[in-house]
Amino acid sequence: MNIDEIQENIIQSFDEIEDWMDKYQLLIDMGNSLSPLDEQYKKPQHLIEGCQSRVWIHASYKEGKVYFEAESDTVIVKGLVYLLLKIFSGRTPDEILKADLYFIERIGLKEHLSPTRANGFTAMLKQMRNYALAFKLS
Amino acid sequence: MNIDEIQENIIQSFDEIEDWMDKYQLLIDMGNSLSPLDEQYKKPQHLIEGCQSRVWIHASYKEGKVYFEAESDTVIVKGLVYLLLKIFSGRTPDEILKADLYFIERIGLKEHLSPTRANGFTAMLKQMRNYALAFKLS
Amino acid sequence: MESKFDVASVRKQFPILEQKVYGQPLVYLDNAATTQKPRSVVKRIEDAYFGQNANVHRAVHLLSQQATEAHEAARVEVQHFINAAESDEIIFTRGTTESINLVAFSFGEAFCREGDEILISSMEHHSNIVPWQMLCERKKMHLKVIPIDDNGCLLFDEYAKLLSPKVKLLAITHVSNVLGVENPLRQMIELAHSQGIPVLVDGAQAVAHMSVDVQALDADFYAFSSHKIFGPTGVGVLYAKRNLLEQMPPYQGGGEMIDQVHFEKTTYNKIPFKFEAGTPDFIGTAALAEALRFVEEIGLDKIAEHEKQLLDYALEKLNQVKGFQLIGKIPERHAIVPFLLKGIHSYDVGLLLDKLGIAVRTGSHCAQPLLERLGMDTCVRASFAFYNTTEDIDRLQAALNRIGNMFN
Amino acid sequence: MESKFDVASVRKQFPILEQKVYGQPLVYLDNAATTQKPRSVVKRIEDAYFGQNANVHRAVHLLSQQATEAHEAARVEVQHFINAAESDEIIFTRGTTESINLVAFSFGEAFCREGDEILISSMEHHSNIVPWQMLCERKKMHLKVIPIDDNGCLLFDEYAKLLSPKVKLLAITHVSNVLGVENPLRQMIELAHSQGIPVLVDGAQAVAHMSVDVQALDADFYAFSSHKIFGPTGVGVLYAKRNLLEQMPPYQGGGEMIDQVHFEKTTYNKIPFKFEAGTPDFIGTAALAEALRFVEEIGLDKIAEHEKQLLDYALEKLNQVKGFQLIGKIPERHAIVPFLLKGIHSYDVGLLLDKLGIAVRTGSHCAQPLLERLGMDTCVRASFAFYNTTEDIDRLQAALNRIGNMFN
Ligand SMILES: Cc1ncc(COP(=O)(O)O)c(C=O)c1O
Ligand SMILES: Cc1ncc(COP(=O)(O)O)c(C=O)c1O
Repeated sequence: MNIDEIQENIIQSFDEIEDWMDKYQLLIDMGNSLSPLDEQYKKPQHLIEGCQSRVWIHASYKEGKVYFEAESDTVIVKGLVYLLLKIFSGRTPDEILKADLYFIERIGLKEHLSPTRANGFTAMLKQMRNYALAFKLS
Repeated sequence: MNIDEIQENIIQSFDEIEDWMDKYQLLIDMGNSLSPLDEQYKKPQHLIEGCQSRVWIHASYKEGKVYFEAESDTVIVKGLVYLLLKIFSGRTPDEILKADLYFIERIGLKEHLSPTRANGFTAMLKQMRNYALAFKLS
Repeated sequence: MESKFDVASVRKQFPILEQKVYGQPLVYLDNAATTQKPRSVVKRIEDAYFGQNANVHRAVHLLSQQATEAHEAARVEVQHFINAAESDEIIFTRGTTESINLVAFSFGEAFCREGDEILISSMEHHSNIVPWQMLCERKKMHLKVIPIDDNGCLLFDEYAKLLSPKVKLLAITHVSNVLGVENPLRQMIELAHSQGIPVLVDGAQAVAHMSVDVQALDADFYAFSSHKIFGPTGVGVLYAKRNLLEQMPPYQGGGEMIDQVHFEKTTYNKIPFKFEAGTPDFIGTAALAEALRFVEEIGLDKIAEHEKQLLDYALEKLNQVKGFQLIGKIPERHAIVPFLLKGIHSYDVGLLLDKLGIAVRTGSHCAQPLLERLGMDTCVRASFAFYNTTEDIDRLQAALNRIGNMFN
Repeated sequence: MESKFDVASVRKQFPILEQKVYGQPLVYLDNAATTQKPRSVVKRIEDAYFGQNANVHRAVHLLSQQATEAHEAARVEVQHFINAAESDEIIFTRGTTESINLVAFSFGEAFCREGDEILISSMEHHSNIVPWQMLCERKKMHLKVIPIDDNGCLLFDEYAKLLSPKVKLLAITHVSNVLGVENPLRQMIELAHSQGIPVLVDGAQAVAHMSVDVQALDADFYAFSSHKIFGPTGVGVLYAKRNLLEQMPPYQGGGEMIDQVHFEKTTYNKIPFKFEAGTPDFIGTAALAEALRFVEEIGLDKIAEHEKQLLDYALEKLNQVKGFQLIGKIPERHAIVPFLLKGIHSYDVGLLLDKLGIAVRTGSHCAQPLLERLGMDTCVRASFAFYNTTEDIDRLQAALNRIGNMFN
């Protein structure tokens, strides 16, 4: 599946849910299922600090593809991270850089994209793109 | 006439006039009829500076009575000064200190008593009382 | 709960409380961040703009006179509200933060030298920390911090030990914006004064909840924000004793704060104008006066009583929530419940409460050093105003129960 | 006079203009002091207080998000209004005065040393004089003043001569608040920049009357007040180039201007937040954005054209008044007519105009050094906005004729 197909998949699974709390329940479950980041990567250099929560992110580059691992201290952000990894991890830098991430808005979570720095999610997204760019140029 | 009788006189002459502009015409005429202050008294020590106009005031004490001379650079304030002198000049310190000056409000000019410092009128009034007090204690 | 005033009819004055959030009636429990406004305050703004809007202190025309009168009447209203000795001791600022910055600069210029100390406490809001740090950096001075115990209560003995001739000012909050704890200001101020040290009180979290008397407290400076006491944003108050204000140089220059301006030498206006450079927010001050009248009409005693009952009710109910951890065991708490839900990040709690129509605040509440001291990064804070009800608490309790279940 | 926009329908948006003063319909000609507000601005305030009032940048709940979005959208609106490169270069303050004080402090701390010079002109408002005097006093620097000719026009050659490596900043008004004269900013800024000197422009009297493009001007700082451009009181704007802002230390401390606060060391947030300590007037900024939209909808070109016609009409009519003395023969005048009536004190003129329902300003207009230079203590100033009409001028003319007759 390409990035947009995965996004459509995600949108569909959220669209099936009516109640806000149930959507968040799904996100929480996704967050809980995210495999923890290796302790060695929970270092300041991998940390993206929001005002209220943190995200750690680690990227590696193998055979032309970028692999991400990440974690957050809040479960809801972990859920978002889970979705992002599903979309981005294992993609080529070009795929990542060209991707238009519309799923967040479509599933009604665009508040997480607000420029206020409550959570580190927006900064993480930017950071993932930066990694992709760096690997591409390397 | 005592102070209150003079005030009543003044109020009456303004009450007879309906139009605001005619009231001010009367005040202007009074201002123009005020005899100029002797140049020797137009010194900084006699000056009361408002934000927009100035008042000079000089007081003397003879046989238990206070005599005021005063002038302003605006004719309307001069008109007010004219009325004040009519009321206060030639009175004993006690009369001045006890007087309740209600005529200004009654003739509809209370704006001139506002604490904003547009003209020096309020400060002058205070100054006249200070003179009276000083002479009384002297 | 029986309350001495009719909360239902009071709520009618706050149209925003009828709003729905994600389909749920709004429960607004973020009052320590900012309060909602009664109709009379907003009406005052509208009436002023459409009826007497003109620059103040400057012109002889009627609109300007009316605007000036309203602005100066607001000063007198504030004076009475906190029982200041004179209205000249009331300075209008943009908020608590600016009030404190004003003092940090002007008091600093007048009274502080290299090596001097400023004393604050561990539970201060950033607005009562950073201005002093900036002063200390500029003047090579030292910031000293009164420690607190594990519950968040100030250690009085430690405070006493920190006083010395080097201390030029004590800057202390009246009520903590995270814990709701009230500091023993009378004793603290008395002790500081006995050593000739003036005291600034950050009253941001006090004025809406208890009756404040600056003369009884003998505070030298008292700062608060209009927007936290049902007034408009953009307005704040600094009360300061005349004698200090007269010795302090102005903070900002321009507009009506001058007496005479010459390029060679400028002389300043008398207080309070010396400290009010530029066009003041004269519409905002008039609306603040309206807010204070609103509060006075209800009565701060009744407000305090209602909020005390709410608080007791809240603690009882919330303690029944699985994993509920109240922060700080404090004897005198005001209108604030700070807590954690065991095992759940406070960001997640706040976010889900929002989806259930309940507005609380999560995070470090602009008091990072306090949270650090208490061993946490963030917490959840529910904070009340007089328009909150026991139903609000019930909604909060139910929501927390539901949220708890989502994480297992 | 034919105007390109329908002034009658525009006036309907300003309820205050329907007011009577001493029984006469109000003629408001004190727009340089403050402007009146259209319905949409006041409605925005009401809607915000009753619909989305919560503290900004701080909470995860919906009201707070909406308030934050409105506040940040206002920043973008201001950015576009003056064509700044980025919205981060827009800082919200309380007004022009505070904007200038912010620069005087923070720029001063970053870039000024003993012996340096600040350059201003003879026609500055006190708000663009006193902050620099205070800086100069604090840092032992010198204030230099560009002279003007007898008409009030800046002497460009003298300006050029005053530039030197000692000059750290030129602070100059865009349009004089007394004379209405516009300074040749492009040439002045180009020359200053050629010597590496940054320029602050006091735009208080410009923004409501002409379209301003800070990038085209290449201004380093540009300051203006919301209340002078049909927006609410209590809000101002400081535009500044990113590169300067990043080098300048914060002005006030507290609230959201920090990154991390520790008692030992505090780090600051990025711009613009570094310069916005404390709860901003987020309702005011949203209302300012509404005012700017109102102005943009009419169009500054149309506004300027209408005001130019008004000005020409006014000069023609007023010159027919016995004893009318226009102050300053100026080629490019904006929306301001400063004058004297021969032999009559301007206070008397202003006071009597008020009784005839006409609001003008008299006095020294917070520009004492300018009036002194022009050889007077006070003058009368009639100042226009786009809602003024030729009938307003006719009323003014008739009133001045009548007043003149009262003094003979
Ligand atoms: C040219 C100029 N600069 C500065 C100011 C000060 O503006 P504010 O009082 O809104 O801070 C004014 C207005 O009074 C002005 O006309
Ligand atoms: C205790 C305390 N001090 C200061 C402030 C700052 O107030 P403002 O942001 O209105 O300036 C607040 C509110 O945020 C507060 O709670």
